[in-house]
Amino acid sequence: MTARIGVVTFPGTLDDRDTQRAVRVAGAEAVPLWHKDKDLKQVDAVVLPGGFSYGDYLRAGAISRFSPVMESVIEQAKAGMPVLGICNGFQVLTETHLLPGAMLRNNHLHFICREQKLRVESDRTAWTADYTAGQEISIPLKNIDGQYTADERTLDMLEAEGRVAFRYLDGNPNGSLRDIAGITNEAGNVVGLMPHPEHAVEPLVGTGRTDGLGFFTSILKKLVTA
Amino acid sequence: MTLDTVKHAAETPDVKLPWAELGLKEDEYERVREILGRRPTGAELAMYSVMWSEHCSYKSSKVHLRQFGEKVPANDAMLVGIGENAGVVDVGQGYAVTFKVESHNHPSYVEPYQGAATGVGGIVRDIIAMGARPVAVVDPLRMGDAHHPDTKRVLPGVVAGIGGYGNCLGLPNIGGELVFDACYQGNPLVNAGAIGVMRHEDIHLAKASGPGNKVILYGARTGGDGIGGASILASETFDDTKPSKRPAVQVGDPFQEKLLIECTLEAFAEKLVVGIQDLGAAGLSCATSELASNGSGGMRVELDDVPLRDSTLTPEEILMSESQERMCAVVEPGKVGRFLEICEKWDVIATVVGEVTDGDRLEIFWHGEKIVDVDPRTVAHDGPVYERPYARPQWQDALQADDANKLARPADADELREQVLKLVAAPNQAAKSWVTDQYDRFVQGNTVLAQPEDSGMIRINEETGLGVAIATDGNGRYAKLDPYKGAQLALAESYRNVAASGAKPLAVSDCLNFGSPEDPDVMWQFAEAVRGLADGCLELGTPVTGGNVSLYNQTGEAAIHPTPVVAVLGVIDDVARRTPIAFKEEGQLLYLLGETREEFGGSAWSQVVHDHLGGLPPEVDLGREKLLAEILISASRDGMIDAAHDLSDGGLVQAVAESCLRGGLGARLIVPDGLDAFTFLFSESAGRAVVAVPRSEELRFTDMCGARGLPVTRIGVVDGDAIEVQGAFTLPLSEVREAHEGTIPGLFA
Amino acid sequence: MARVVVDVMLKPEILDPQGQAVQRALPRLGFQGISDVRQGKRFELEVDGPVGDAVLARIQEMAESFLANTVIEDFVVKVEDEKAEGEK
Amino acid sequence: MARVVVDVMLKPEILDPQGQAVQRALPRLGFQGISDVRQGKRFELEVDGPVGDAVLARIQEMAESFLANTVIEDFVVKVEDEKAEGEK
Ligand SMILES: Nc1ncnc2c1ncn2[C@@H]1O[C@H](COP(=O)(O)OP(=O)(O)O)[C@@H](O)[C@H]1O
Ligand SMILES: [Mg+2]
Repeated sequence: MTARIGVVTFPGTLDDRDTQRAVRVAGAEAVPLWHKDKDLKQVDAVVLPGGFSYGDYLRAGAISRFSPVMESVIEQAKAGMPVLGICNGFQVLTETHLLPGAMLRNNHLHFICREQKLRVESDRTAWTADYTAGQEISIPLKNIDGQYTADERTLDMLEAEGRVAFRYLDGNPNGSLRDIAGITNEAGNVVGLMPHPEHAVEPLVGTGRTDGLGFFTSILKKLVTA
Repeated sequence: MTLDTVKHAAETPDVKLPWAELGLKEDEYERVREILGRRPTGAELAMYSVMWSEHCSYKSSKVHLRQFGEKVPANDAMLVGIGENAGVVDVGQGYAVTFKVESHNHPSYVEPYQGAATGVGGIVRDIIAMGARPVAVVDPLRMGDAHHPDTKRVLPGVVAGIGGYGNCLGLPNIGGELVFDACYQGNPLVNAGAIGVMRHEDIHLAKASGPGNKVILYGARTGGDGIGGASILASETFDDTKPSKRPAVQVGDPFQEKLLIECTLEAFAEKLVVGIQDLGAAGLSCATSELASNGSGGMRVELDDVPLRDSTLTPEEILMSESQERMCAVVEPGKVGRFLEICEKWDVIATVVGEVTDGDRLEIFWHGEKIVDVDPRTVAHDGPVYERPYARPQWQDALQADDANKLARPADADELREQVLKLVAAPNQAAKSWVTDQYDRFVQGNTVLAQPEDSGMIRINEETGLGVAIATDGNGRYAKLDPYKGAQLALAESYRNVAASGAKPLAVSDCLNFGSPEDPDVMWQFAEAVRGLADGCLELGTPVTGGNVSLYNQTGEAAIHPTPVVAVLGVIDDVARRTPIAFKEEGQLLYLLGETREEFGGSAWSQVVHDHLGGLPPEVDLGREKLLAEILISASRDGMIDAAHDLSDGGLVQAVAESCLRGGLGARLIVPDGLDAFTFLFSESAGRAVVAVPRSEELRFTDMCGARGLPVTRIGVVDGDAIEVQGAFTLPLSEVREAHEGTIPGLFA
Repeated sequence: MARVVVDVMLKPEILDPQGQAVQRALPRLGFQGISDVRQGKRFELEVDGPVGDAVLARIQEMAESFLANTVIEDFVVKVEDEKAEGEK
Repeated sequence: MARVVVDVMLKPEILDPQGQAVQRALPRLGFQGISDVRQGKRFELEVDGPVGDAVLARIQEMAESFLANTVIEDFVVKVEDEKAEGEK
């Protein structure tokens, strides 16, 4: 038996096919989900992939958040289903308030695409169990609205509860507060991050590293052994 | 205001039309009257004037471009050649690839962000129109002086626009160029290329056949974009009171285009489309007349059914509007329902605006009246053809006589070292990552190589590893010294880049950027460049599959350097054997392939150190290029080399510096017998590459080169953290990096 | 037909990278004496029919839940006085 | 200290993809009766000292040459009446 992992496509989603590939490379079954469809097709987990849903025209993630599929995702996420938001997906998760904080334009105001070193701060989430806390990984980063912000109280709470899941290393690429690259909810089932693990699962393409594969093997193991 | 119907036009032969304001010459207007046997209606005049413009009709360049069709090399890869939206080549395993380069020069000067953005949008629609999924873009750019204040306005805007549009579309940017030269100051060149992939059976063409089939316009609503000319027509002749406030600049909507891609591909997959055309220059005028003239019958269009963004548009304006993100499909009546359903699924507005008829006329109606009744071929294909006069410029001899080989060379090793640093830090040779880091190169998850590699490479089949590579090049300085050779050097460099990364060069697309064709000097440059490129393609066996011409790139009397930008597409059977440029293993041996001569005409060294342009460009030996490519590909196939980098502007030292920085390792170089250090480092002789060979492969590799007759010289070893030229100087890599990587951010960040 | 304007600005305590970039550029362009710049968004909504209290309340709600992200942004809703326009 | 606001909007004849995206989303979110949405930028400038005609002229110039791209955008400069604020 393998796990069924849903990958949502909004209009303007770009990394849905890559994310499906990453899910397959890890050995799970990728199930395409459509934004207009409330039906989650009985998947065991959902990934909200990167891209520019609705062109990011109002604010990144602001319009997609109201889609029918998100109604179900929000409901299921609250009930404990693992959800991973990558880049635009992370932005959608903050817009829905499944994760706290918000994303601002990068402090240098440019789109930035580069290989980015991160420290995995938490291995207690559904998506990071295959890493060890403190492990350094390197995966692509590519966005223009990637500056994570939240008020001090929220930041302190995230730190105190061990919910900062990833931190930028070797230089903060966009001004994110406390070098935060990704966070998790309290239960550890909902995780969002700006960099792109799905672009780092095969040695031949992208940066040539496979440091991102752990996200997908983590969830697969969790679901299969559950 | 009376509607200028066909009937009205026939009854009022003496009405004066603003043909001159619309850019037609008197004889061209007479020709229109002759074709129609009456005066044209305003709408007809609008159509003829845009379709017979230089941009759409190629009236100055056509007589020369014919050579690309005449000098076609025997190459069975070509599936669709010149004349369609983009050429298509067979890359094996049932896959076909389409690619093309286009210019958006002038709009990008006026409004850098939107001009460049809509340039990307336009070229991508050409690719979709062939039936392909776009998989990558490239952006060859030429800017004015790097230190000029206006360059600070134009370049950042252009880069943000290309990134803003391409990133949002989800197309990895895998290559391009950035060259600065004062000659481009008022005329920056923003060329954009795109590649698409499809199965052979999915190739689509721009033709409307099958009477009764429906013509569907889909995508963005039509607004008043880019119709300056038509507004004149509307206001001066037909309605003086109307304000002609029409935007000269188009704003792109990449999100809309992304939806357009997805819904078009879905319609293709369900085999719903008989013919398809994108709407670019000349908008509906172009789409309807081209679709109709390439098909079997005629076409009838109801202009009232075109969804508008601005309800005050006149029919002339609707026909000429260049609103972005629109496509036109021909669909059998029984499949229209499904086609519209797919558009709705993607929230794309789609409207049946006409149908294919069994006649041979293109008839367009407005408020029930016929306002266009033409033979579509006369609009789309029978435009004027000019034999513009051309002659070798009087200054050409003096320019060539001003020999760069006689320029003062570095007096000692210290000066040599200094000039090396100066060269790698010069804006044209400096690292371009400040630009390329603003482009997504990872999206779609198939990028094997991207900047700063020799070519961009994309995997197209995950199972077999089949991939394609693309490189674009064009050295305007060489072309200025000798446009025939300059064009061939552009071709050779692009070809060499593709081969250096391990792919087999297959076909060519080009974007020919020149000054005014009305200047015989420029026309000569153009004629020479086309002849050079056509001859070169014939010899290399790589056909020209399509391209674009951009003329009038000049301010007053001053034309840009002739700038033929050549894109070469290659195929690689398994991307696992691609050859990167990075020197990554200490102890690997460095070999120089090809011959080094004293060739400094048009070189980067002559520009950077002496601000000089004169003499002759490097010699071209396409036979040698072919051999070099074969060796590079064999070496990649048999695992004999771990890195390869082609030599071009800046010469050997530039290439070695780039490979060292990319891999994070230094190199110890020995000046070969018979060469002085200066020539060794800076000469720009063509047909060369540097490779890194694992020690275990040394014999096998040199034997292969020897057996095939390619000169091969051992020049050093990968080692340490400095670039050391024995007996001359040592440059710590950190110093090279600072010089090379600091320049562009220093100027533009 | 009436026009309602919704102005959305980052909250004062949130760093505004765009406004800062503008402010930093001003002295270079020769503009002195501007001590702070904030950049926000302006939405112009064309409303069918009259803008009564109920309509305004709806727009307020729309601004709160959609046009602004109240985690980081404040907003102001105004019915535009058509005559006050046109300074430019 | 005074506040000057510069509103920058795309010219009416220019396509506004952002405004369109918002408008198209509204019915899905249950908001009816909005026939058009345009999205632009709002700059709030804090000016040191009083805003006399000379200062306003400078800001006008700044808006024209820098804050707005007059090829595609129009702008309006307003001195803000502090008291009219604070509806929210
Ligand atoms: N420099 C060139 N070299 C080869 N083919 C060219 C060149 N310029 C134009 N063409 C070809 O002429 C045809 C018409 O070009 P164009 O009108 O630019 O096409 P489109 O409108 O689809 O962009 C195309 O097939 C194009 O590839
Ligand atoms: Mg076309």
